[in-house]
Amino acid sequence: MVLIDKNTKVIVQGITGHQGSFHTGEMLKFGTKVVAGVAPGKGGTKFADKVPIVNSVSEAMQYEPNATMISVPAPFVKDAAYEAIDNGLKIVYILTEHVPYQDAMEIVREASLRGITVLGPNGPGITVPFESKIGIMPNHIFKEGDVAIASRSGTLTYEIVYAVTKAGMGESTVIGLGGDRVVGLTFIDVLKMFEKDEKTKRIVLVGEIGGNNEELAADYIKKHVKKKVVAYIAGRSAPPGKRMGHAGAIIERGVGTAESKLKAFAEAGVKVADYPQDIPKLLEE
Amino acid sequence: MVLIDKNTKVIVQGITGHQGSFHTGEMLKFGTKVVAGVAPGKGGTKFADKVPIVNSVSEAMQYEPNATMISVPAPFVKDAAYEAIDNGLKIVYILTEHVPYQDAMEIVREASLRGITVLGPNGPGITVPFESKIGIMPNHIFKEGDVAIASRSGTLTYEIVYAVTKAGMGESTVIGLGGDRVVGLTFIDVLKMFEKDEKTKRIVLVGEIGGNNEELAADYIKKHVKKKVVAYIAGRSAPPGKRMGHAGAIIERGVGTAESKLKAFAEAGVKVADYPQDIPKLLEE
Amino acid sequence: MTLCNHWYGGILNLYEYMGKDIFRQYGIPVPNGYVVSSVDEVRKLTNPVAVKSQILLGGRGKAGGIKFAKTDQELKDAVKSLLGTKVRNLTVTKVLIEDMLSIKHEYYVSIALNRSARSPTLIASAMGGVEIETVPDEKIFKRIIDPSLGYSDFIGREASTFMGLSPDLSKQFLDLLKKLYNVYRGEDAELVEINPLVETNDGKLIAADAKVVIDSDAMFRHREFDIKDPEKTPLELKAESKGYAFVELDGDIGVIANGAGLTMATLDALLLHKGRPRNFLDLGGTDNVDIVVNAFDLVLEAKPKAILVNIFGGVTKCDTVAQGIVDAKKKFDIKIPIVVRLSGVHEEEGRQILKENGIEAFSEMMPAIERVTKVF
Amino acid sequence: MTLCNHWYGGILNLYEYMGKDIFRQYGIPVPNGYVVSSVDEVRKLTNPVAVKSQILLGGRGKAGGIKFAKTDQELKDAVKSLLGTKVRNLTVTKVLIEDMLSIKHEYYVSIALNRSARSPTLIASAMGGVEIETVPDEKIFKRIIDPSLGYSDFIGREASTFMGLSPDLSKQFLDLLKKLYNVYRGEDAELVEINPLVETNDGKLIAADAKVVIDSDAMFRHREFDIKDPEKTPLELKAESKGYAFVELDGDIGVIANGAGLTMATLDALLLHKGRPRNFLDLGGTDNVDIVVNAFDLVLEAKPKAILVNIFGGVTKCDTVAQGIVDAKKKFDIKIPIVVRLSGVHEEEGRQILKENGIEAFSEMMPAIERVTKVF
Repeated sequence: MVLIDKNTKVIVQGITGHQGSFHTGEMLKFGTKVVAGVAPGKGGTKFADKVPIVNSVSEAMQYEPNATMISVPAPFVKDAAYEAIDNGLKIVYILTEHVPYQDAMEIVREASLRGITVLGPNGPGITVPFESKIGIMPNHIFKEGDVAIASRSGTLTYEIVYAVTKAGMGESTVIGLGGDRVVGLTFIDVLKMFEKDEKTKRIVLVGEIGGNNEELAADYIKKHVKKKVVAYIAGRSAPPGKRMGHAGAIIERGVGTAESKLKAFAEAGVKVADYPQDIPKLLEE
Repeated sequence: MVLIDKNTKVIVQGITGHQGSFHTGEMLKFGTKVVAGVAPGKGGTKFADKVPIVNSVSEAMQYEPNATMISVPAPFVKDAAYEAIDNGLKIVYILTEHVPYQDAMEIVREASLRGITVLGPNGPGITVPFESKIGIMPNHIFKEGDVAIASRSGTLTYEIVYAVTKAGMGESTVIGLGGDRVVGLTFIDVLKMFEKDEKTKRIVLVGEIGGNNEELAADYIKKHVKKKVVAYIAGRSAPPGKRMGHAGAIIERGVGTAESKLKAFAEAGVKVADYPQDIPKLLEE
Repeated sequence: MTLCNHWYGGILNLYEYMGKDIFRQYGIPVPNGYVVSSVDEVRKLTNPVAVKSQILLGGRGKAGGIKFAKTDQELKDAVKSLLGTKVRNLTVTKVLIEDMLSIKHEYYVSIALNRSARSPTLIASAMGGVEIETVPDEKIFKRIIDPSLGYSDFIGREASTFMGLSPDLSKQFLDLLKKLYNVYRGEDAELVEINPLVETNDGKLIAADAKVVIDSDAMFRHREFDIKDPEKTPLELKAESKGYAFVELDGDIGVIANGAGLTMATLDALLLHKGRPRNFLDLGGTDNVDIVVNAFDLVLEAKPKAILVNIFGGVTKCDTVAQGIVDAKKKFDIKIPIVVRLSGVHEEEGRQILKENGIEAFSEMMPAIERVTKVF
Repeated sequence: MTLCNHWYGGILNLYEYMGKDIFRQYGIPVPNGYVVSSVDEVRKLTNPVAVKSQILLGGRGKAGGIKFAKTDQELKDAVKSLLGTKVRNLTVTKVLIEDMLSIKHEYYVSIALNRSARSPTLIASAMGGVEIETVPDEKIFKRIIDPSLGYSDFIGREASTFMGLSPDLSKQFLDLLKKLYNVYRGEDAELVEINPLVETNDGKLIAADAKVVIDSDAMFRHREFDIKDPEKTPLELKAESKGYAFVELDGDIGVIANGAGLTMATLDALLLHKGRPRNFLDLGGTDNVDIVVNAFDLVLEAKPKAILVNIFGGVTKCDTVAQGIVDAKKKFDIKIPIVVRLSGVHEEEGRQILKENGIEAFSEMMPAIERVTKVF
């Protein structure tokens, strides 16, 4: 079990929004214990006739949640995250994209000082099939198994999860770190959790160009990880200096290139797939 | 051993000041391992021909300190404390008085988030006879023994320590919390440490009027402390609403009166001495 | 009266008009108004006004310190009648003339230090305009603000839900709270309080009063205020200006000791021995002959029948104190009995100095206490 | 050239004169100066001046973008010669006219995001005025600032000791750093950089240049700037204004996918199959037919020979995308081949819609990649 299991009680901040309500429905279908929704001014009503809606996280604490999904517009994310942190929730998942990076920087720092895990901003969340899901990964792509996947991407994660599932394997935990420049978890953080997790036998890292998250992870794997690790890196063909879609994929200051990441993984004995669909093959080798 | 022992390595921020240099000398005489002094712009010189002086805490880290004594003027205390916190020192003792309470509030909060202990501001520090001393308590009043003393006062602490020593007993640890409204430790914090400490058999709390530190401690003692606890409370004769010397001794909002503290201790079975000199008698009963 | 009715030395209680100046600066809405110290400064009336004595004690309204005026003549009369008068023993030297508000509802809000939480606390209530102590607990919203996270809107939303504010008022209230927290932090306040916070008939939130109490330890980074604590005696104000922690009491034994705790313990012990202290004076943590001499100067001004000096030497060394006592005795030609107790650092040297100058010194506190209660 | 020479979409690079306006506002000393967009706005000369083209690329000096003037005629000539010219392909529309500084020494200082530390980093050097990349590592001071503690003077003292500043310069430097950190935080900057930070002959520190790069995600709490990224093509700028993450490439296959990672993976796969993508276009995490239609509009403007749509449905549902494709094909009368891959949420429904409209859809990515590389 990594971070969440079937006993994890989740609240949704922004449950009445377009995204919030859709994904709350999907989480409930997956089996996630969504114990309350927060929507200021709408307290007293219910979501889907069963999940109580309250005005604040503080009110929601009566349902003893330990995690939150934040799906509020970017300008309000810092306030919502601080509300979750101040109330002592242990997992804070931020769905929202376009959060100012300095807000993310403060949220991540304040959370880490209190032993709180931040997922995102701008990531797909976490799924432990079929214990619990916090986030927006499609329900139907999972199968229970021994492959742990950590990714900096959203849809690309689904692509790889689905490929693993269709190849007859299954997943122990899938974590989306978030696509922004500043997010709560690094590959090293999740490698530590995966290495300890009894259910996980094999690990997939889905990286991107930009930053040095992959290089640091490769170094860590060499020294500390005994389980099999394979990887995929998106953006290998990107021309230097062209930003691909979100800020996480900048090639900055000459580090963070696909070449440097491929080299680091090669040195750590981590095979890197050419296509997302090749991941299952590498896992079975 | 509580907080410090003979292996504790101490630096002094503001070692070249009047107070800093005097008390560094006294600490060295006591046997404290003072490994470096910090005085911006004076790096490269030595204190008393033996303690290296450096320009910053960061430079001082080469001597592997785990504690600091801060003796800089009040306007510079926050900066000095943040420097110590940022460098990961585990004990931050602030000698200085008249530190703005909001600075203290921030220092204490940031330290506690990082598992760092703050002593003071405006307190006499900590002494573990004859392992180590960080602070300004006079060297000659101590004797090794089994009495742990925690106090909100300065000189009154010495008075009681000396009385204990002269009565033929001795001290395991003496901690001055600090006399300001906002200080790093509460009586409950030190009671936890004293209760765990093997050397400590008996505990003295030296309180003052103002705040509810004593009341909370009494409640905690009732529930969790098995060792003998006795107390003294200064300011029992103070007319309500008259501030006695420092901000820690305000009677505010009707709580924190001597009566409420005496009542709380009585309920917890903690005997309170009429005179500081009566403490040894109560300890021996 | 406010939540915090006891603030002493080390704390600066601002006049309402000063508090409102600060509020204005931080964007908190306050009534239009101006302050005068003479009737000549009164401007022509355009709206009905409130005329408010600027004094530092609560209960001003009940004591007749607030008047109202609808004509120029009424205004001048009100200003004349208030200036120079005494409200609860304090002379009014300034009055604040403000547009009257059309009051729909009165709220209460404050941010103050919570000592045990070592954090600021937000306090708010829909029952404002009265002494907050009279409001039942279940009508008061209280919430600790984590100093590391600071104030954030979610706290204001909790308060606003508790108080039952309409969406529009809630929006104004959240904006005001953010600014009030900025005042609290930006001005190193002990307390910022608005009581009443008025909802006007046209739905605006306006700070009808302003109580701002500043931490005087933080004065080095703020403007200076010329304010005397109205609860201090002239001698206490004099001592404060010289940097001593000094409180006048009603007895006849002058007391000089070092450390607030030890000084309090000395007074406690005196009283248990039927001795009556004339004052509290803490020498503080310095080691300087002049500080001792000047302490005697202050204590003598209170005309005690004897003086007790109780020193446990640490930072303050006994020989320094002894030298100060000897110098003071000569300088002020002291005839009343001086009883001295010296213990700690350099106590032998100290007692030797005193002995050479014919002053007896004890090494223990209790015998000194006993002696001084029997010396006259 | 600066430490950060690659900043793209989502980031706003301010002109020097804008950066200096911000510096001035925060109390950071900058040279006296003003900006003109025509020679008529030039004022009478009082001091020798530098005349600086306002463009967003480095290496301006070397490229002839900075001139100097000591007389009114020289000034007018300089302004005339710079305005409207191209410096490294960028047309100069504004020039900054500034008093020349008497330079004793040039330093470097910046605060920028350190991604791996998830914190700001202070960078400083006594070797300023040159490209910071050319300064040896051991001459560069680098230090992470804990976002929870913020900037504090001890960090500045470390830098100042490292740089060997005199006590007087150090004092000015510490004051400047505090303000520079305020700019960094207060303006939601990605980077604030002063290069050179000039020590004048009379011992003053002055920011001779100003580079401020803002996080465009934080624009909602800041003033608007009208700046176009000089490295973007007209089509990329158009896409940006419509809210798409879009990059032009030099191939012939238009690409529409969802999610930055999957879109990159699609381009990577195309290239490994010898297909040449014409663009990067990420639909983002929305579920809206119009967004798909408008994406086709953009891609068609780049005149590709075929279009590949690669969707893994999650937030974005496959049937929505299918409907968008059908609508776009009709609306723009698309004749070139469209190859679609739909997988995930509502993929059956999506493929059904496409089938009904005569468009074939794959459920796997690799066959779609293979097909599109062979379709023309």
